[in-house]
Amino acid sequence: MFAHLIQDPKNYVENPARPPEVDAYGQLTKLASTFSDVDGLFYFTYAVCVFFFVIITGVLLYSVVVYRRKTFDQPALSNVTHNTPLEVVWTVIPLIIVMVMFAWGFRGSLDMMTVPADARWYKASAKQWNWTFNYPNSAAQSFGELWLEKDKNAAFVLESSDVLHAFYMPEMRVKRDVIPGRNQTIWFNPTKLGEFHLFCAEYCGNDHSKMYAKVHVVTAEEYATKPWDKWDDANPAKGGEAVYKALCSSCHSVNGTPLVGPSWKGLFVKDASGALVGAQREVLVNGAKQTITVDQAYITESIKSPDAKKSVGFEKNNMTAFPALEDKKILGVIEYMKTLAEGK
Amino acid sequence: MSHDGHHSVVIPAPGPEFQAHTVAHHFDTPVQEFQSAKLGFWLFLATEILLFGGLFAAYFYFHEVYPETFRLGGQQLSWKLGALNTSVLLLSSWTMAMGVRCAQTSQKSKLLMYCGLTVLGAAIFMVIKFIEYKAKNDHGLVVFSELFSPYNEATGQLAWFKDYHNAMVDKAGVPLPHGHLFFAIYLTMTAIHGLHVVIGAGLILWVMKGAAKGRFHAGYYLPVDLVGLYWHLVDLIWIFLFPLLYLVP
Amino acid sequence: MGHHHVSSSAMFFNVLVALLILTGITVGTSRIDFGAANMMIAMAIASVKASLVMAFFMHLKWDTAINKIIFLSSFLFLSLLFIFTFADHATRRMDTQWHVTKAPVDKQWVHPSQLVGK
Amino acid sequence: MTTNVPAVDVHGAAAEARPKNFINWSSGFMSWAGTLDHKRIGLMYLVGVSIAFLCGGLFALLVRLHLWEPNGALFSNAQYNQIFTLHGAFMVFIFVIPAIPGSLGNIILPLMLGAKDVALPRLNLLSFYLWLTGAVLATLAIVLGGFDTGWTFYTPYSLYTNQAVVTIGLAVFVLGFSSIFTGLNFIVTTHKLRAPGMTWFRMPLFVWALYATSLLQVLATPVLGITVLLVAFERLYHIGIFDPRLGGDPVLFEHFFWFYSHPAVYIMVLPAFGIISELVSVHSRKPLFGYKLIAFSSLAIAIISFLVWGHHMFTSGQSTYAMFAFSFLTFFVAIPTAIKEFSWVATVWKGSIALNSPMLYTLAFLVIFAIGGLTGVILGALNVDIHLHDTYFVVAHFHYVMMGSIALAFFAGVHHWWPKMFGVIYNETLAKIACGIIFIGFNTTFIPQFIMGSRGMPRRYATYVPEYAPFHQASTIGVIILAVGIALMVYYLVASLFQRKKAMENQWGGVTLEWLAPTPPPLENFNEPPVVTNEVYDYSTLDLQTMRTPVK
Repeated sequence: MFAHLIQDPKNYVENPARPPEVDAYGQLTKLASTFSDVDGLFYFTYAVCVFFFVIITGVLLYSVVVYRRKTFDQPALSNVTHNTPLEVVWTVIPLIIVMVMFAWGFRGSLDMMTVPADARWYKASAKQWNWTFNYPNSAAQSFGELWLEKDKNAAFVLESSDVLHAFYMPEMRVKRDVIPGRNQTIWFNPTKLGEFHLFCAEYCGNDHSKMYAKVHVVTAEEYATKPWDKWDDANPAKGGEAVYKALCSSCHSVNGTPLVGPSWKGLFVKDASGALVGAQREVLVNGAKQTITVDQAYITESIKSPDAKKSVGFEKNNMTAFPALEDKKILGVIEYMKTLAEGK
Repeated sequence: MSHDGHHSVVIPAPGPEFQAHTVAHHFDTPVQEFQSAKLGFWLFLATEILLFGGLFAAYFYFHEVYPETFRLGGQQLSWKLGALNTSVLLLSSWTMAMGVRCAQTSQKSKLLMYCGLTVLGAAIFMVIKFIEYKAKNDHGLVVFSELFSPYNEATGQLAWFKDYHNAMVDKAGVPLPHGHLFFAIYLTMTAIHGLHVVIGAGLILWVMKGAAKGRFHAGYYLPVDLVGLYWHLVDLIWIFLFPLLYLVP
Repeated sequence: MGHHHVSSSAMFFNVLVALLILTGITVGTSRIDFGAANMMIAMAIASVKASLVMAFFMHLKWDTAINKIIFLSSFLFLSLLFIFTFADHATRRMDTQWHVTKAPVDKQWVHPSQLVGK
Repeated sequence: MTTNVPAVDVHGAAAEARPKNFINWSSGFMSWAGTLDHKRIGLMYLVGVSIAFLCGGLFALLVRLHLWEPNGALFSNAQYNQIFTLHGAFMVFIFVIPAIPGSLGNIILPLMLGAKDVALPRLNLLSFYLWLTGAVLATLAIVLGGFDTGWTFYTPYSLYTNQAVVTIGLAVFVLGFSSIFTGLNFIVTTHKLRAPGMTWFRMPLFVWALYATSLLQVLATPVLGITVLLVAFERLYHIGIFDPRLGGDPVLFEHFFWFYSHPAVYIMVLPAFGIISELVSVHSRKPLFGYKLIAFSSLAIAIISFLVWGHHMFTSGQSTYAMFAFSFLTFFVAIPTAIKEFSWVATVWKGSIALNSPMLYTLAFLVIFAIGGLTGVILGALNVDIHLHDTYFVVAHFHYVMMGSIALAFFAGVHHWWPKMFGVIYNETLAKIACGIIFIGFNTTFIPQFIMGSRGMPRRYATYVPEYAPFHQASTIGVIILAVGIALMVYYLVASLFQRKKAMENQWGGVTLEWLAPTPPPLENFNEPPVVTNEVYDYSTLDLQTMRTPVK
C-alpha cells in the first residue's frame, strides 16, 4: 500500500540505508551491537507496564459494567476510604520494581560510558547539516558515509563546529549529543554486517531531518581495503559530486537557483571556442567591490576561508569553512563544477 | 468595583492628620488582610531570590571553570567604590527599617524624613554605580557604545569588550581566556540589581506620597512594610554581589 | 495590634553597626589568601550579614512561621539548582579520568579551536 | 428551551426570576476588562486558553498533514520548523500551563474554599493581562519573522538563528510572571481565606493539587524567567554565558531550562490530577480512596520534581554520576503518581458510577494517563532512555501526559463545572459521542508514534526515511479524527449557551462547597457564608432526591 512512497525518487536523503529488520516483539529494530541490556530492560519494563495497564483498565472496565448507576439516587456500595495494607502494598511493590529497573539501567549505561581500551578511535564531526568522519591511521575523510569493521569496538570523538547535534544510531542503541567546544565520546561494537542509519537527534535547524549518514559495517577483508578512501583519480568529477552531495548541497544548488549561497551553475562557462573558462564574479574584499575571474585559487580560498572574497548579494558568516578538506577533493569539486558548464 | 452595598470593616485614623483605612470587601478582618498581603509579598520575594539565583548559579559555574580569569577580572573593579556602595545601601536599609518603625508608631513627619533619606541613599548608590560604569567605559574594558555590535566571527572578538585582553593577562603576559564572561556577568548582575534599586526608589516615593496624605499609621501601614521588605531584599542581594564581584575570592 | 512587632531604634542601630563592621571584615579577609577557603569565608560572612538583615530589618524573626518557611525555602530550592548543576560539572572530570579511555588523537585531526573562524 | 427539565430540578421555577449572577450583574466592556471578580477573570482565561488551544491544535494539524509524505507534503523545512515550534510554544506556555489554574482554578478554588474572592484580586487581574500580553507577544513573534528553535530554545542554536527569538523570549518571561502571580495568589487564598471549619484535611483535592502546583509556579518559574532573559541578552549583547564560541556552556542552559521545565510538567499535570480526584469521587458518589495519601502525594510530586530535571539530559554530556543521581530520583516520582492512579481506580471500585460525559472524560483520562505514566517509567531507565531520547517515543509519551491526560482532564473539568459556571447544560448525547471520538482519535494518533519512536524515528524531523511512512500516516489519520471530536465538543458547548437548557443547582450531586453556591454564583459567591462541619466527600449528607446537602 505504501510501496509508492518507499520508491519515491525525490526522497529524504538520496540513498538511505536499507530499512532495518524488526525484532520478534515488533517494538524495536533488531539489535546490531553488543548493548543487549537496552533491549532486555526495555522489554522487561514494557512487560511490567503491560501488566499494570491490564490490571488498571481491567478493574475500571469491571467497575463500570458492574457498578454502573442504574437509578439516579443509587448510593455507592461501599464507603471505604482507606485500607492501609493495600496502600502499603501498592507503594512498596512499585518501589521495588523501579529500583530493579534503575539498577539494571545504570549498569547498562555504565557499559555505554566506559570505552574499552582496545577500541579504534574515529572522529565524527557534525555541522549544519552533515557528518564528516575521520579514520584511525588514515588521512582520508568520508562525508555522509561511514565504514566500520564488524565485531571491532568502534569509539568516536564527537565534534561540532556550530550548534548542538546528536549522534544517534537506533540499531546500535547509542546516542550522544555533539556539543560545540567540548569533545564527547561514544562507542559501540557492531555485530551485524550491513547498512545502518545514523541520524542527528538533536534539533539543529533547517535541514535537521536531512542530517543523515549511512553506516556500513563490513568484514575485516573489506575494511582493510579502506573503502572510505576510494578516490577515482581517473574521474575526479565523480568524487567531487559525492563531496558536493555530502557537504555543499544544502546551501548551493547546481541548477542556477541561489539558496543560502550562490548556485554552482555558471561558475565555469564555455567560451566561443568551446573551451572551459572561469566566469566573472563580483566579490567583496574587505568591503570593497572587485571583479575576479573564477579559478582554482579562488574556489580553494572560498572553501577554506569563505569570507575572504564574498560574492556580492550574499551575507558574511553564513558559510562554514572547510580548512581540512584535502586538496584532491577540492580539485574534484572544481572538476564537478566544470561539468555544470553549459555552452554558449 | 461596586461592593453591592456590602459593608466593610474600617480602621479608624489615630488623629486628624491621618486617613481611615477600609478593609477590602473580600476580607473579614484587618488582620486577615494584613497577613494575606504579607504572605503574598514574601512569596514574591522568594521568586526574586530564585530569579537572582540563576545569575548567581551562572557566576559560580564560570568561577569554577575560569577561576584565574575571574580573579583578575575582580581586580579590574574598584573594591573601594564597591565597599562605599555597600555602606550606602546598608545605611539606606537602616533608614528604611526606621521608616517602617515610624509608620508603626504613627510618626508622620519622621516617616517622611526616613523615606526621603532612603531615596537619597538610592540616588547616591546609582551615582556611584554610574561613575564605576563610566570608568570601565573609559578604560575600554566595557565599551557601552558598542553594546549592540555583533559578534565578529573572524576575530572571535566582541567590540564591547575591546580591551579586556590587554588588561587581563597572566604572569607571562598571555591573555586569559574569556575575560568578557566575568564582565558580562558583572554587568548583567549589577544592571538587574540597579534596576531593582530604581524600582525600589520609585516605590518609596509612592509611599511618601501616601504618607504625606496621612494614609499610614499604627492601624494601617501595610504598603510601607511591604516596600520596606522590597528595599531590604535589594540590600540582601547586594550583600552577596559585593564580595563575589569586587573581591572575587 | 498584637501581631505587629515594633522594634526599638537602638536595636536597628546596633544591627547597622554590626553590618558595617562585617563589611569591613569582608574587605579585610579578602586581602589575605586562604586558598580554597576564600570563597567559603566570603560567603560565610555574607550569609551572616544577610541573616541580620532578614531577621531584624525584615522582621522575619517576629513574623509568622509560614512566612519564614516560604522565604527560607527559596534558598533551599536555589541550593538544589546549585548542587545538581555543580555536581554535574564537578564529576565530569572524574568521568574522563575513570571511565573513558583517553582518545589517541590523530595528528591529522584539527582541534575545533584551531579552525578558521573560531 | 425547557423541553427536558429533569424531574428533580426543584429550583427551575425559582431560577426563572433571573437573580443577578456574576455574568449579568453588570455589563459593558469595562465591567469585564477591569473586573476584580475571580469568576469573570477565570471566564476570560477560559476563553483565552481555549483560543490558544485551538491555535496550537491547528499547528499540530498542519504538522501532521505535512508528515503524510516522507519528503514533506506541504511546507519547506524552514516553515515546518516554525510550525512545530509554534505548536510547542503555544501549547506549553500559553495553553497548558495557565489552562487549568487560570480558568477552572480561578473560578472554582475560591468557591471550594467558601471564600468571596481570591486573596489578591488586583494581582489576579494583572496576571490575566500578563498572560494576554505574553500571548500577543508570541503572536507578534510570528509576524516578526517567526521562531524555529523548538519550544526549548536550546542554545547555541537559539542564539544564531536569524529570527524573532528575543520577542518570544520576552513573551515567555511575561507569561512566566503571569503564572507566578496566579500561583502566589492561590497559596495566599488557600492559607488565609478558607471557610470556618475547613481544616487542611477537609479541603477538596482540587485545592490540594492547585496548592502544590502553586508552590511549583512560585519556586520554579523565576529561573525560567532569568534563563530566557539571559538568552535575550545573549542575542542582543553577546554576553557569552550560553555561547560556546565565547567560552560559555550550552549544557548550563539545559540545566537552567530544565530546572524550570521539569517542574513545569507537574505545574501542568497536578491540576489535572486534582480535577480527576474530584470527578472520580463525585461521579462514583463515593469518598475518595486514600484522601490523605493523594494530598501528600501531590506535595511529594511537587518536591521530587525539583530533583529530577537531569533526566531530560541523559544524552547531553552530563557526567555519569549526575545521570546516576537523576535516574535514581526519577524513579521516585513514579511512586506518588502510581499511588494516585491506584487510588482513583479503588475509588471507582464499588462506587455508584454515573456514566455521564464528565465521567467518560475521566475514565478516558484514567486509561490514557496509565499509558502516559507507565511509558514514563520506561524512559526513566538510563540506558533505555539513551536509545529513546529525542525520538517519537518521547513525543508520544509526553503527549499522552500533556494532551491525553491534561487536556482530557481540562475537558472533564469544563464539562463538570459547566452547569455551575453558566447554569446551563450541554447536549449530553453529543458530549458522549465527542468523548468517544476524541479517545479513539487520540490513541490512533499516538500509539503509532510509540512504535516508530522505539524503532528510531527522531523527533522534530520535517522529512523522514520512508520506512516510517505507514506510522506517520496512521498518526495523521488519528489527528484528523481527534480534530473532528474537538470541533464537535466546541460546537455543543458553545451551542448550550444559546439553547439555555437549565442545569440543576447541583447537577451531579457534589458535596464540595461550590455546589452550595447559587447557579451561576453571584458576585460574592455565597448568599450565606458557608461553615464546614463535615468531612470532605461525605456523601451520606446528600439528599439524593433533591441533590442538596442540608444548609447550615
